[in-house]
Amino acid sequence: MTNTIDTSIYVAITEAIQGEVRRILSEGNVSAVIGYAAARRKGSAQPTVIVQPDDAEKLIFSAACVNNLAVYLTKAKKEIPKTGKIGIVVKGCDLKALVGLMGESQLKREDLYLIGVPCAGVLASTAQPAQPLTSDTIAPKCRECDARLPTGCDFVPDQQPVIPELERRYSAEIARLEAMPPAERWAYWKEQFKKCIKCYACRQVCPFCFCEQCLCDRNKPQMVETTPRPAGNAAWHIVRGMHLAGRCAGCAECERVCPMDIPLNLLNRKMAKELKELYNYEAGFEMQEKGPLATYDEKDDQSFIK
Amino acid sequence: MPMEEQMHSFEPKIIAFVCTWCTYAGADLAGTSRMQYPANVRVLKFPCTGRIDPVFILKAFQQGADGVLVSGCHPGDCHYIAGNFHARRRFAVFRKLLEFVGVDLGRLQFSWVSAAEGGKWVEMVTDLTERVRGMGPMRDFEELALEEQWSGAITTPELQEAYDSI
Amino acid sequence: MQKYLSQQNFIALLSKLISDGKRVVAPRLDAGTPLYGPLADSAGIVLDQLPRRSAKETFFPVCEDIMSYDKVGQQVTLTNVTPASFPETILVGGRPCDAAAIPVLDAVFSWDYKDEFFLERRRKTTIIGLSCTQADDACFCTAVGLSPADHKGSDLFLTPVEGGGYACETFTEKGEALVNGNRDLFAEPNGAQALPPAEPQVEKFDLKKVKAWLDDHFEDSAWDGIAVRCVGCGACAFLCPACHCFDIVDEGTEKTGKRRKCWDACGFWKFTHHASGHNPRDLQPKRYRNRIMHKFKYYDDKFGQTLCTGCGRCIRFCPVGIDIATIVSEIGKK
Amino acid sequence: MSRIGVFICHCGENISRTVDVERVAALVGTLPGVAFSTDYKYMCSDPGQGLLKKAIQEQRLSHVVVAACSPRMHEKTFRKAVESAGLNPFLCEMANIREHCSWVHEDRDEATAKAVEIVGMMVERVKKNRVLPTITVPVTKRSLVIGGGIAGIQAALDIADAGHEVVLVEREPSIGGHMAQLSETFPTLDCSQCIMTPKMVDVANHPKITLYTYAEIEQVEGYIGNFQVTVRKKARSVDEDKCTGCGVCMTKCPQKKIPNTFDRNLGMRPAIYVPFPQAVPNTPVIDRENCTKFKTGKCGVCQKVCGPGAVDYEQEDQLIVEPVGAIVVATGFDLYSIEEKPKGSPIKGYGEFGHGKIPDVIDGMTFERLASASGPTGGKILRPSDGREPKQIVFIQCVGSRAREKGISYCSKICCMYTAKHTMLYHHKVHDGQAYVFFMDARTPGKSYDEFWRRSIEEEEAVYIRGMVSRLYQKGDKIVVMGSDIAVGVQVEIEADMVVLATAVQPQKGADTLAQKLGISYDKYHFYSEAHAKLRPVECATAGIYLAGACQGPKDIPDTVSQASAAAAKVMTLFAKDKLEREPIVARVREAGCVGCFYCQKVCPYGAVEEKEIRDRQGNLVKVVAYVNPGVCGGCGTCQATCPSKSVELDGYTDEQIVAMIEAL
Amino acid sequence: MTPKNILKYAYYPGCSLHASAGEYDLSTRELFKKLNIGLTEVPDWFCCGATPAHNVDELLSLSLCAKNLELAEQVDGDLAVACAACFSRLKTTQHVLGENAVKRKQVEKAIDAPVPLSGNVKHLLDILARDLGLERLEQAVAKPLSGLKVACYYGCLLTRPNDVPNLDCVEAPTIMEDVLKAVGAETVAWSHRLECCGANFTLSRPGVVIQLSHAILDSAKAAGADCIMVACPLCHGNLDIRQKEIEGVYNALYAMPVFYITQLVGLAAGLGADKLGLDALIVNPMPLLKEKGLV
Repeated sequence: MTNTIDTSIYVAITEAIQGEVRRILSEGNVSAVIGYAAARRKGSAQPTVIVQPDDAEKLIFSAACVNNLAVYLTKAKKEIPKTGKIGIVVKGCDLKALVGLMGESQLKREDLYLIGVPCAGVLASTAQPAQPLTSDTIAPKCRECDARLPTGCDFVPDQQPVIPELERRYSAEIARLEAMPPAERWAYWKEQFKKCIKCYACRQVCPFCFCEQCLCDRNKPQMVETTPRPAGNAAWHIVRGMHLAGRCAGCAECERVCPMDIPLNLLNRKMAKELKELYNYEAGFEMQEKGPLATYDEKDDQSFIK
Repeated sequence: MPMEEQMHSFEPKIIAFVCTWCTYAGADLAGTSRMQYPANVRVLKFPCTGRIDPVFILKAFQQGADGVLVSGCHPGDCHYIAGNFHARRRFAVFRKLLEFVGVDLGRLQFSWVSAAEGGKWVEMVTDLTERVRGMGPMRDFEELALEEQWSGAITTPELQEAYDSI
Repeated sequence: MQKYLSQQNFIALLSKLISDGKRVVAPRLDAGTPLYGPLADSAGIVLDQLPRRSAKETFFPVCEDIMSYDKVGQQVTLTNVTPASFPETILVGGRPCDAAAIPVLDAVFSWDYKDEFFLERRRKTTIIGLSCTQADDACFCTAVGLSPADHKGSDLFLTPVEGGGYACETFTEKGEALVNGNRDLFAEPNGAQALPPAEPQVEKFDLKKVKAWLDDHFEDSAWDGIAVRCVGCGACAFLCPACHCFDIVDEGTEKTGKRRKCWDACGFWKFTHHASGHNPRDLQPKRYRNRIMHKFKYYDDKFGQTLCTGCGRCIRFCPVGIDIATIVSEIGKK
Repeated sequence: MSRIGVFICHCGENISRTVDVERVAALVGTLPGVAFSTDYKYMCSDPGQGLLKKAIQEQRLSHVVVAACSPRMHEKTFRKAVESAGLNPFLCEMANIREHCSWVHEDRDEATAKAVEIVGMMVERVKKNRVLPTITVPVTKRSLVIGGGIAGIQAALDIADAGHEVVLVEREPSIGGHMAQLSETFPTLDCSQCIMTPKMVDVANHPKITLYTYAEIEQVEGYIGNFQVTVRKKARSVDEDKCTGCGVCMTKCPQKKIPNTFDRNLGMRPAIYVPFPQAVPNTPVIDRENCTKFKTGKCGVCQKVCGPGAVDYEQEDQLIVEPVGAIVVATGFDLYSIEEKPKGSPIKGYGEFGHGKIPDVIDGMTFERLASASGPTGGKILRPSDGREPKQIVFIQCVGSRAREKGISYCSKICCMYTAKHTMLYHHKVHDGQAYVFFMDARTPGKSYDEFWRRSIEEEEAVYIRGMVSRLYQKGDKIVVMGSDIAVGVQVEIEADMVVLATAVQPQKGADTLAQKLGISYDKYHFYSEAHAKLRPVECATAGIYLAGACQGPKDIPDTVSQASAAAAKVMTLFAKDKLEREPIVARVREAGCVGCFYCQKVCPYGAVEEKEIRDRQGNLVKVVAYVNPGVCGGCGTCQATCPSKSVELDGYTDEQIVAMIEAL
Repeated sequence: MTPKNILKYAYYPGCSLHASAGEYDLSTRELFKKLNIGLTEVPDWFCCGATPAHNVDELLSLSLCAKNLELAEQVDGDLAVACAACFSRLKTTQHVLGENAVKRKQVEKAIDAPVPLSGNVKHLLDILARDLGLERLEQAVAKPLSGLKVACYYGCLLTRPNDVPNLDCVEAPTIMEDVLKAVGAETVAWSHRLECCGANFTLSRPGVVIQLSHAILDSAKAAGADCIMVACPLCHGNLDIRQKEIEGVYNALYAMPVFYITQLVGLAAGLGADKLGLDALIVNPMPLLKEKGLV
């Protein structure tokens, strides 16, 4: 049964954000602020970069503010004039990515002004921007969210999101796949990967895909086929899954933006699950100087090694 | 021909990624002590298991390997202090990923074989070869490689033949 | 010629074509996603949602082999793919915005160089278009001078009518041939009222003014503002019915391999990246500018046509909500 | 297009018996890129190598593959041959068709087929091989020795005697270390001072040795052959050049009630002092914490009585930068204390032994001072509490050592021997006294060690009780020792006058911070880790840094001295050449691709990865990328496997080479 | 989660407290009532296996405690334990099962429930000295035990083995002394605080007990103690019940009352002899207490 999720606090949050951004821009603490603005389509929102205090009123926060803006601080950063400290609006899940990026020397905390958003959830990619947030239209990642109240930010509107208990779809789906015999799992992923057209939306929105030259774009040697054929597609998604292991904090942007509906976040969540079980590691909560695959313990499990 | 014979006549391709200090030396020892093992294995020498990129394993399967063996120094014996420790974590995670996309981990073996363990090398290679022989050819990646996006697919006789051949 | 085709006969027609060994390409669910693809059986057709990818891949595949090489000793053998081997195809349920793009593409693929891979498929394909009765706020075909009931590009065009079934009209020999080949399934028009076509809300662009502005604003700070959000993926170009940039790559080993032609997108950093390492479109704004310029200026300059049919896919699936309709109408107002 | 030459070796019959070498040569000859292929009975023989060189020149070969035995056998041989023929040695690869093929397979067809594939793989690989120039690093032929104990002294003297400058840095006001505190040494019982002090004097007088006492390492930069070391010379408050060492200041100092740490606080010393009479340098230092002048501003006696006017209250710490090419770490050990340890400390104290609060329960080093002729009691064994001579003395072994529950699981190695020595010294000095020893095992490996131990029992009448002590407690002026004798299976109680604990050997305090400055690794006890437990026991994983003595693990004097000389020898080997040459199998960063995530730095076992700033022509920072120092890189390639964008490549094992091999299958 | 100042616990008395050590149970309940510390007896608890079980069958002894721990989960609050043996066994079980997954699985199979390893098992001493805190204990004193010289006796189980009970320093604990000082008593420094009293040999080999307990009484006496304080029914049995016998064997005279910690603290808190079951002690404490003006 469908129950609606209370997003009334987003109004207050929007005001709070506007006020704070107006302040920090006019006081010159930051040179630009990355946030969300309303877009043409009914109820839709889009990332925006504000430099004028007066433009602060353009900023909003709503259930349609799905993007993880952290991406604009890595790859796209080069194109946002790096004139100084940058303000950024972050949900708890986005913040995890920032934390990871700091651990990987991509960002410095002191270069950022973090405007945290208490979040009751955002819309799934399958929903229309105008739809209300309900237990059906909420994004899968929000169902298992453990960071609704961002911590360690410079500013967080004083609001408490109320969240109904929702069943965790990823965990369930992973369990379902794990239960299959290998051949069946292979068939499942084959069908999914066949659809892929290598538009690289997954890569381009991922805060952790910050490589300037992706391994999968290289042809000397050609590690994975670059053409959008099933073979190359599978290789690409496997390699990406491995590269994100221990880094991905589950913003699920890759999955949201995939125009072919490939459940990419399943791979990432699976990796996260394994790392938790193997090394009790969870990405994104505190800044780690070394990720789980950049370090080791002499007593690590080696039951799989003869 | 009957499955039975087919299995028997099937000679699996085994690729071994080994570190030069322990396992490669161990394999040399197996040679100098004239131990015998199946001729299916092809050895790729690395300075250290730490150098072995998971992508190589993927690549090996894509290039038609039926089984992959990754082997290096026992913990603590690494010539480069900690390369094998890093490798251990990397592979612990990577195998889980492969398993999750549906690769049968029976085809992927990890082991520690020291320069003194010629016997263990033989055992590892023999076990994996025979196990994979039992499992039959690794068709997954081969089939995948022949798959096309429907729009690009052209069903020429040769192609059909190639497809049927596996 | 005008006819009436009942829903039942429509399905029957598909079944017949399939059993005749034709490749019937129509919207169907592919692992849950609506995509054009060859129908295994007529029941699989899905007409209530706009396919995620446009119909262009029927003629211009995501990826296709064009040549293969094999090395033995010092001896190298090259084998070309012959377009002749392409199958006879019926493209069913092509939306006006998809169908209309095909004749637009004819221009570029049969210009100075004749791309046999495209043209051969074109020759061998009959397009059955289908008028739209619903639109969402991303649709804007009307803004670029088309309409939900536009038969441009269709050999045979279907319009849903009151009480089910379709009013159909042929516009080419291919279309007529198809009808004549299956007379028993087509009835005479029954005068049933056509269902009202969809009404996209975006107001009509002034394409002249848009082009005029583009003509003398190659360099303009506006581009930075427009593309600041763009993260450089290829979703827009790959879903677009009219984008047709492609890349040619050799894939394989020292001994054997294939030369392949596959979709490319101006959003990618590798797009027009020279061997020297230099890239004339080195920044995202320059790449996005190329997208707009190509659609509303270059293509017009060369072929007098607009390279956008207003299907709205790039708006719906842009990861960062870039809205070409807004951008173009703003340009039109400058 | 490459012109590869392939040479198939018969190895007498070792290969040709099971592998059809002619056939292999013929088949391989048809591989793309192969310009020449042949087979020969013994490729490694002179004529074989001759054939190779001739072919390279006549056939204008660009690369070479020798299919023969294991590269571990003859790679160097053939690469040399190739080099002498004018090709870069790294353009030659070996295909192992003996150990990995002919010797391990019987079926001739199978073996031949396999050999063809093995060679095929190497052919594809060698195509991707690059010309690699040998890497050379300049070497500064000066050495730093950290620690002025016997290890540091020995290493310094050896290196200096070889004619190289040495900078010796000691934390304390005098060199000598723990050995200077000892009374007599096992197994020969010669007096420690007598054999130690001459060496100390040699150091002081050696023209090649610069000695910094009362000094510590502030910072270490650079890498093998090229270190920049900053030494902090703490303010001594006495001018070393002016001071004549007459000692008047010490005798006149009014503040004489400061516990003498050198004597384990058994005696007292003034505020201006030398740690012990034979100190080197014999220059006093003012202990500013306890000096009245520094505490109250009044006094100043020492300055007044100092003839040469050497006393200088204004003196400040000095920072001295020393360029060196090699570093010997000889920071030695410290002793475990049974006192109560702070909560949460992995090391725990001994409550059952009174947490160090029972005055007549002392440790081995204190006993050394008591037994030392130059010690606080002039060599008499007397109880700290009342100065009486102990008639019943109990020695307890393995206090802290081999005691996992106390936080230390290792054996301290020297205690068995020095306790045996203690029983002897005690028996020599207290003829009517009785010594008991509680021990777990007696570990006496070493030249004439066991004989020594037996002597303590058979001639010196020490009673050895195999068993642990559960508890000590003061009862009147006695100490009751409750233990068990597991040999007999009874509980024993001894009322002793004095108890001596053989406490565990631990690394010096601050060993970890020094290690971090040096960039060397250490174990959980903070003992420094050697590069390889068996094959590189005196080298650190960090190139150019060597270990001597107990800082690496518990050691007795002979072991310490031999390791010190070994370390010195390693330093001399390094200094024997003007430039350090090393195989060019090192990682290199592709700066264009590097995004500076520094995963490579995080996994590098050698600390070879540095940060490098890329700036444009205007000098604006473009990005920070990784830089691999070829002098330090060990060549494991872990960095490359870890690098997400593959922007660091290990020469000789590049992705291209490896992928080429995989694709050759 | 209960606020810090309101203390409540699940209470595991253990067999002895329902039998030979009834006075320990009584005084505990009364003292805690007095101090406003909630105690809810664990429903349906049973024997922890004490010292014999684990010498016979490890799995059994672990399972017994595991089951009790699981039962305790039903009651809100940490688990309060009075008997040193029960305390030691419960702690050991948590420790062993925490370290050894295999045994844990076996045990969970045996008791058919997950073992709550996180649940806090606390000895009364811990509760008085730390949870309640010495300050609040002092405030609760109605009648300071001034002038009473007490030998605090820990026995073997309270602090040992290393890293398991983590009650206090294994070899030199002070927690008992701390508590007694807080209630105004004087504690003597003596040697045999942690020696073994012979424990359950009291039944099988009394000779051992006589010898060991004698040493304990002896050194307490030598240190000038008026009485001994214990926190373990077994120790109490050996030192109190067997005291006469020991005096006989060694022909000595101790007349050394042996109190349970809760009795002495209770006394200080102003509880009457009847509420502390002082009459149940074999060595009559009354003369001593009268002499010190404590009753």
